[in-house]
Amino acid sequence: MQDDQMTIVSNESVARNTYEMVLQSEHVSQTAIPGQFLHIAIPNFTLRRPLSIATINREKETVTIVYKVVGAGTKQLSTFREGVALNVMGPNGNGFDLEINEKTTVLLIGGGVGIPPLHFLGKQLSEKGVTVKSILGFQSQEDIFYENSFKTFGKTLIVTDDGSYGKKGLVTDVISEINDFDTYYTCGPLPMIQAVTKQLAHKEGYISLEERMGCGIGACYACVIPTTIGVDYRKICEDGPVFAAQEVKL
Amino acid sequence: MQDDQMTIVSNESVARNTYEMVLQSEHVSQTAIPGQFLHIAIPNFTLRRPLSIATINREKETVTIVYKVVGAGTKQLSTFREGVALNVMGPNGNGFDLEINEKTTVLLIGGGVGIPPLHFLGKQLSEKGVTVKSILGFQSQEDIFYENSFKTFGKTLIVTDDGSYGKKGLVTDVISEINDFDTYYTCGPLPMIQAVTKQLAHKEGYISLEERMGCGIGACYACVIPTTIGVDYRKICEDGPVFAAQEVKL
Amino acid sequence: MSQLAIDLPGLSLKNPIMPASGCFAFGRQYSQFYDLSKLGAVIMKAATGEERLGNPTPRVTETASGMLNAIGLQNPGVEKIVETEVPFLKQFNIPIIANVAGSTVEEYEKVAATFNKTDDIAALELNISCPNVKEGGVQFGIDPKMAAEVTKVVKAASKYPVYVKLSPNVTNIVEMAEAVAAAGADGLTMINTLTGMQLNLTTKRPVIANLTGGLSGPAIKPVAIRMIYEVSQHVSLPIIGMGGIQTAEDVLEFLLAGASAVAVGTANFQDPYVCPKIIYDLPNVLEKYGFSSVEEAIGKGHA
Amino acid sequence: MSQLAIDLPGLSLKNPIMPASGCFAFGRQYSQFYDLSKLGAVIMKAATGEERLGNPTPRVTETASGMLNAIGLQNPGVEKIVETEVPFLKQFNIPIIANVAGSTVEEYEKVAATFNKTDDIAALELNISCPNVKEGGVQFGIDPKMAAEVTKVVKAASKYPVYVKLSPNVTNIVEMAEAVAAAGADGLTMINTLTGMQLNLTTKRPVIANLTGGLSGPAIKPVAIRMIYEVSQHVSLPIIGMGGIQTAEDVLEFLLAGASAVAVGTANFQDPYVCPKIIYDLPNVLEKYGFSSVEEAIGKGHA
Ligand SMILES: Cc1cc2nc3c(=O)[nH]c(=O)nc-3n(C[C@H](O)[C@H](O)[C@H](O)COP(=O)(O)OP(=O)(O)OC[C@H]3O[C@@H](n4cnc5c(N)ncnc54)[C@H](O)[C@@H]3O)c2cc1C
Ligand SMILES: Cc1cc2nc3c(=O)[nH]c(=O)nc-3n(C[C@H](O)[C@H](O)[C@H](O)COP(=O)(O)OP(=O)(O)OC[C@H]3O[C@@H](n4cnc5c(N)ncnc54)[C@H](O)[C@@H]3O)c2cc1C
Ligand SMILES: Cc1cc2nc3c(=O)[nH]c(=O)nc-3n(C[C@H](O)[C@H](O)[C@H](O)COP(=O)(O)O)c2cc1C
Ligand SMILES: Cc1cc2nc3c(=O)[nH]c(=O)nc-3n(C[C@H](O)[C@H](O)[C@H](O)COP(=O)(O)O)c2cc1C
Ligand code: FES
Ligand code: FES
Repeated sequence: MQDDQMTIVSNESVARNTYEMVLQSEHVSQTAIPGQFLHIAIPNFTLRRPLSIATINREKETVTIVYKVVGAGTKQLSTFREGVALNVMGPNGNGFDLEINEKTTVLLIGGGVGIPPLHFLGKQLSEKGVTVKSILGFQSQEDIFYENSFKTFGKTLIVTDDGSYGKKGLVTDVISEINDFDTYYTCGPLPMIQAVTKQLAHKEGYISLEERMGCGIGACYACVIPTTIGVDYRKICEDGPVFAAQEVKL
Repeated sequence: MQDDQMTIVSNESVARNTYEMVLQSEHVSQTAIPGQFLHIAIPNFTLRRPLSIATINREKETVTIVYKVVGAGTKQLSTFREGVALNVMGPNGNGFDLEINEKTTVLLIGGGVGIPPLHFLGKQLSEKGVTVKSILGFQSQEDIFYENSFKTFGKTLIVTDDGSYGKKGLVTDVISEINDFDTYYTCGPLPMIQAVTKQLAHKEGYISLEERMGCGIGACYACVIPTTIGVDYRKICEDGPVFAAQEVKL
Repeated sequence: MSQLAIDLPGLSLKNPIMPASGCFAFGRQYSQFYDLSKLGAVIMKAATGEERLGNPTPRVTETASGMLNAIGLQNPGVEKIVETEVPFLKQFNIPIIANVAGSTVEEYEKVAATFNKTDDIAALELNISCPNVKEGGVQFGIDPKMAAEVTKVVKAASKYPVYVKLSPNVTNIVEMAEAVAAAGADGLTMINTLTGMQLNLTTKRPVIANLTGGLSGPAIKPVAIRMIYEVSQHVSLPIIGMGGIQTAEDVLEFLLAGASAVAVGTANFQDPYVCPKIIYDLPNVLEKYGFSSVEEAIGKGHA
Repeated sequence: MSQLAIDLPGLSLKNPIMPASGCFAFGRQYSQFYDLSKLGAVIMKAATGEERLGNPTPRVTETASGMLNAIGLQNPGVEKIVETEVPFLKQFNIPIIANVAGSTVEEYEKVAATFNKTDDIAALELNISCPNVKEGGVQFGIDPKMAAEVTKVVKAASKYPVYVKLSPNVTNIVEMAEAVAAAGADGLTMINTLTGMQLNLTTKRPVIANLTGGLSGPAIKPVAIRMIYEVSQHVSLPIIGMGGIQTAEDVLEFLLAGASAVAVGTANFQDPYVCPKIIYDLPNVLEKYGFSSVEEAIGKGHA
């Protein structure tokens, strides 16, 4: 983890209110693992914004994030053009465990802007030879991004809330269509993660969580979540954002 | 007076830490008189910055200011490039009385960034046929701006604090070199204005003052100055910034 | 009742937006920018018994997301305000609220009584919280007994409903609110400024000539929201909220916290059109967050 | 003495910069970014008698030039801090200040006494001002009698100098300072956070699960400067100042106001290197404004 000035290589809309930003960073591009996030300082905002790493390019030394404009900070972020330098900390957090046997089949279940970390994961796992299947949920057709990229990893089902593309419904409605997988990884809105972990309680699974953050490195105790066993807690920024599905109380 | 979005036409360094900014404004370019100022909103700063009008161009519909970087606001202003739109109120304040007989000789006495309003005044008076002489004081050679422009109005003496250009000394040291004038106009640091009005107590004169401002239009009572006669006050933003030399207590 | 309208003691507001006292003088300057009849109401600059020239300058300075001011209640005196300012504002046909200040209970009483001479105002805002005058003023705002005393006297002297303006510079804002409520206040306005200071590194002295000044602007909004939330849970008086409002979203936050209307101060200096802009935006913001009227949103943020 | 050094009760500081309590945990995370031995000192996260898990989340939110937090004193308990955190920090060879919290006088006493077990800390910071815990905590910070009482007990229980951390949420900060000074405090730290609230327009509930939170950051700097200025005129105890510090210029403003050293909180979240950067810049800033040392600047802003 370092804190550096990173120059924006590109910052473009990839879906409704959703942007893909590519940043120059030797350090992050060489060291990041899927599930880790960047902690981005935006001028004139007190707190940094945590955004998951969507992919890295070791040769070009870049790191990519995909973010949705939901408030003033992400709105400001969307206005920055190529060449602007931002203060960015990263890679933060633990990331997914990549010690996976290549004979394994994994299922990625992502919703909305929970999809970027799964994209990075899917890319690395499929490069390793792991069989990757994906279920991606969006509100509507206009919100879809990275569909083709996920398809290169393996079978990919898309669902939309309004049925404007793929099946109409929730990601949990189509899990049954993919019955042969060993491990699942999920990230997205909390109700989705709750539903997924409940439905797949018998499976080995990993979740990636969000919480409002202060420091982003474990020093302020802003982002804690209680553990399921014992009277204990985890810090999402430092011990997470990735947890085993049954490790923390959702 | 209006409050408008004005687009920056140019913003360039004209002397050490000193910038000339040209803004597009139909309204100000058609209505402003010398001595009036713009009240400029700078994003992320609570208060607007008052800056004197240094000249207008009726044909091109532009207004020009010259400002020195002295703090965070003017520093931020200096970073804006051509095409950026700023929220600008103007023209504010009363301005100089221009009902001057063209047989009059006027002396302009300016110090540092007190010079811009006198530049606008000198230009209009000389265009009217009034004889304009000027004394301009700067810290050092590197700080000098608008010398040539003032020379087109008439005789111009330059003094510098360190003697690096023109005479070494204060504007008051060279007033005696210009003995034939009817009225003087002065703007600059308060100690300079105090010294000038004291030395020229027997002459008709006008001063332009600065004070920290809130509203800039007379509504908040931030920028008052007591009058010399009676228990009364003037608002610099609304009743000024131009006053007769003996009208207010300096 | 229309979507934006709200009725408070003495104040029939067509919308809940009014400029805050001291940030709008008596309206003349802002009337160059827009028709003041668009406003829900207007709160005039503080009135004292006699003309006051206020504090020495500098009187204002900028801070992070805020500003400090120490104007010192400069005003032409209550008589002149009644004679020349109220008639000017009357033409806009909106409720006029007179901000009443003083150094002694007697002065407050006199100012309140003098406003009885006109029938053209709608309510008094009792300013017991101005931190920027040496004598009196602030004392009334931090001691519940004195606050109650001056409220009682002004209520007795005035024919108008009295809104008491609370100072945030207290340990227990609920106690203050309860004291003035018990003394007969018809409503509350809150918050006035937080006392602050800035030092000039070059002169090595406080920037504000008065040494301290009142902090206003978005910096204090969380304190305002907290105090309004707390007070509205304990006191049933209507509250006119203020402190850092810049947008219609901010207005809704104040309504949810428990305010029935709001005043906009510092933001006028940044954007002279801020009040009409907020009034224009408010219907959309209410709708976006699921409210059919201002009335419906009041106090809805209580957990 | 060197330009930046300053001696305070129990604290021999090579420079006046230290991270503020609760914004730096026990240093481990920031030690990934720089060598903590650069710091003047370090103030640890609050310690309570037993482990505390703190408040529900969300615990933080952003405000204009500031943030709200309601962590709720989460910490592993004083025993564990003495056993595992103090030894970690010891390696950096800088004075360690232990922040002492509790719900009852007895708990404060126990925590203070437990810190006697180690010889590796330099002073206690008595946190009587945490606004984010339901029982106790804040009461001690707003009532001068209770503040004096807990100060006396902790002084008696501890072998270390005691700095009392004052809450700004009071009507009369000087009275609080005088009360703890009379009770034997060796120094003051100020200010803790201002109590504030933010409402979420979508959920129509306070953003912070605890409802209210403590406001920190540049937004509160004018309040901090004012209070330090006032207190330093009435109480001769040394003051460690805090509240919105981001730059070496801010540090000088606190010194001029009357602080002898400063703590940096929220700014660490924006820039993990902020403390070493300030330490690096401070000599130039002192020189620029005509001071040959930190010592020389203290209290020089008094008119
Ligand atoms: C580990 C992690 C990874 C994330 N990855 C992504 C991603 O890849 N793409 C993406 O679009 N979003 C992601 N988010 C959510 C993203 O951080 C928020 O959408 C963003 O901070 C909102 O900022 P804002 O100023 O636009 O919104 P505002 O609502 O104005 O923000 C106000 C404050 O709340 C915080 N906040 C608001 N929403 C969230 C949230 N969901 N989680 C955490 N803090 C929040 C902000 O950081 C800020 O401090 C991630 C969050 C976490 C914790
Ligand atoms: C009527 C008028 C006309 C002016 N014309 C010019 C001009 O043509 N060129 C020029 O360079 N400067 C001019 N000034 C001064 C200019 O307004 C300040 O230099 C500028 O506001 C400083 O802003 P800052 O953020 O860089 O400084 P900071 O010191 O960071 O500003 C902090 C606050 O103090 C105020 N302030 C600081 N210095 C002054 C000052 N001298 N006068 C008024 N407010 C001040 C700022 O507006 C701001 O609110 C004029 C001032 C007035 C009142
Ligand atoms: C320059 C200025 C002058 C003020 N004068 C008064 C006043 O005369 N009477 C009063 O009750 N409040 C006065 N106030 C306080 C405001 O009415 C308001 O309570 C406060 O500024 C918070 O609102 P804001 O953040 O929107 O400015 C003044 C505020 C400012 C900034
Ligand atoms: C996230 C957070 C946690 C804090 N925890 C504590 C604490 O445990 N004990 C304490 O005395 N102060 C605590 N504080 C207050 C700070 O130490 C400091 O007094 C305050 O934040 C003002 O300084 P700042 O504006 O530089 O942050 C905390 C502040 C923040 C922002
Ligand atoms: S954000 Fe500070 S501990 Fe996680
Ligand atoms: S700046 Fe408001 S009256 Fe002059």
